[in-house]
Amino acid sequence: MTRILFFGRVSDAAGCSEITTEIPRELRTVGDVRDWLAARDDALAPVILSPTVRAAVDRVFCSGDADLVVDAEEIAFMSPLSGG
Amino acid sequence: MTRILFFGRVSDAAGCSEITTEIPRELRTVGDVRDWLAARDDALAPVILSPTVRAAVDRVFCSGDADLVVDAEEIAFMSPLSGG
Amino acid sequence: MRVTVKDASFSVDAELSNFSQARTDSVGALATFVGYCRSESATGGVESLHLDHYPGFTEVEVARLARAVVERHHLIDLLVVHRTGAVTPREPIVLVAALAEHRAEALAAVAELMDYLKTDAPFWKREMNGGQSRWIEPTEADRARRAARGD
Amino acid sequence: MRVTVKDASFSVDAELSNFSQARTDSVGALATFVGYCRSESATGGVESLHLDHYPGFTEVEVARLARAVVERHHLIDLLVVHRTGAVTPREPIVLVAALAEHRAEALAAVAELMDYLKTDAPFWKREMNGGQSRWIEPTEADRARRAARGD
Repeated sequence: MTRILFFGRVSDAAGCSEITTEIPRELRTVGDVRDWLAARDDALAPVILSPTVRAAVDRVFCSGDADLVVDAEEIAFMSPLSGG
Repeated sequence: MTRILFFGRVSDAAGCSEITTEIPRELRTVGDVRDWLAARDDALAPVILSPTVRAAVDRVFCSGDADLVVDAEEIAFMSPLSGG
Repeated sequence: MRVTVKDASFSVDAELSNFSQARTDSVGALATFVGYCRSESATGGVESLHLDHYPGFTEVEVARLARAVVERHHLIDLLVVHRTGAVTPREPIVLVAALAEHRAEALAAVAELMDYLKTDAPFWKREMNGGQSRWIEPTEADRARRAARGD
Repeated sequence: MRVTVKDASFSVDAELSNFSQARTDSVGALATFVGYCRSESATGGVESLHLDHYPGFTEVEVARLARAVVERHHLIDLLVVHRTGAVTPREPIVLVAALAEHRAEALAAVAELMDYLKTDAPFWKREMNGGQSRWIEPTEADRARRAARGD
């Protein structure tokens, strides 16, 4: 099972801040997970596919959508960060 | 009578922080006063003639040595300012 | 270096006083920044701000940004306190304080860390007003300042 | 705006606390700088600093520099406290604090005012050590920063 976390505007679009799910084994990259989530949820689709939404896998920022998610325990999707 | 004030390194060279004196009427500019003070005091001369030493007449910074000192009550000579 | 991320009000006076009192004789400069919640934003009134974060990740990322600034500016010490949760107008959101030998280092460090926090720290801010919530994302100016700093 | 030039120790904590507590709801940013007397300088140990000033002129000039910074950066309020007389290591020499709506204004104002104070405010600083006194004048870096700001 993998925890998928949604932050910022992504959580609004997902309607929740977190889901725990079995990710199909054929999904190998962050980009694959985005596409899979988009296909499951029309409201989430435009947001999760936005290039401004960054991902982190097991608490490490991804450098791009080709980053691997195999055996990930936690994948986070984040709208633009804004501290301070 | 005019008060002439010396600040910073100028006061060291003058050996005091202030003199009160009658300035000869023919001295019309700040440059004239510098030359007059330099002629009176060999130790003060190189310092008071330095272009890094700024002057103020009646508590207004001079823009240059041509500024007038006629009827001045207070003339200050200041080595480079350094607050903060 | 001390970095705190917390879901509770903090006293800027107390934090700064503790931090600056522990300084050494070689400290010539203290620069600080405090960001407060305002009662008005670009889009209207603000009843409160709500700051979400990513527990276990935000703390690590803020510490990483802070450490980079300490090294780049040869700081003697650095303090960061950042709120999460509900923040009401006049409350502090963030406090950054840098101790250095000289002023240029302390001032540059604080400005730089604030730029990084605005765009690179995992926080998400919502303005709450009249039951409505609006996400606040970095402005063009924030992004431009961050871009000017390179990577 | 409050500008104080005084020949007595002051409490940074108390000054900052008073200043920041009087802020309005529109304040989003507080930037501060404190310059401390160090026990070491570029040329060796320092027993004390002695700051001379030009009574009746220094206050006016510092207020003039402060007012220009308030206007240029649209500050909501500005506090300047500057020592004269004998200052020992660890004691504060100068405190500058700026309140503004946004962080860029507050941070820029403090950095700018410090640059002006270093080269344009009528103070003269001597380091005292072992009965010797040495005048401290603006460094090349101070002059370069001031020149970069124009007039």
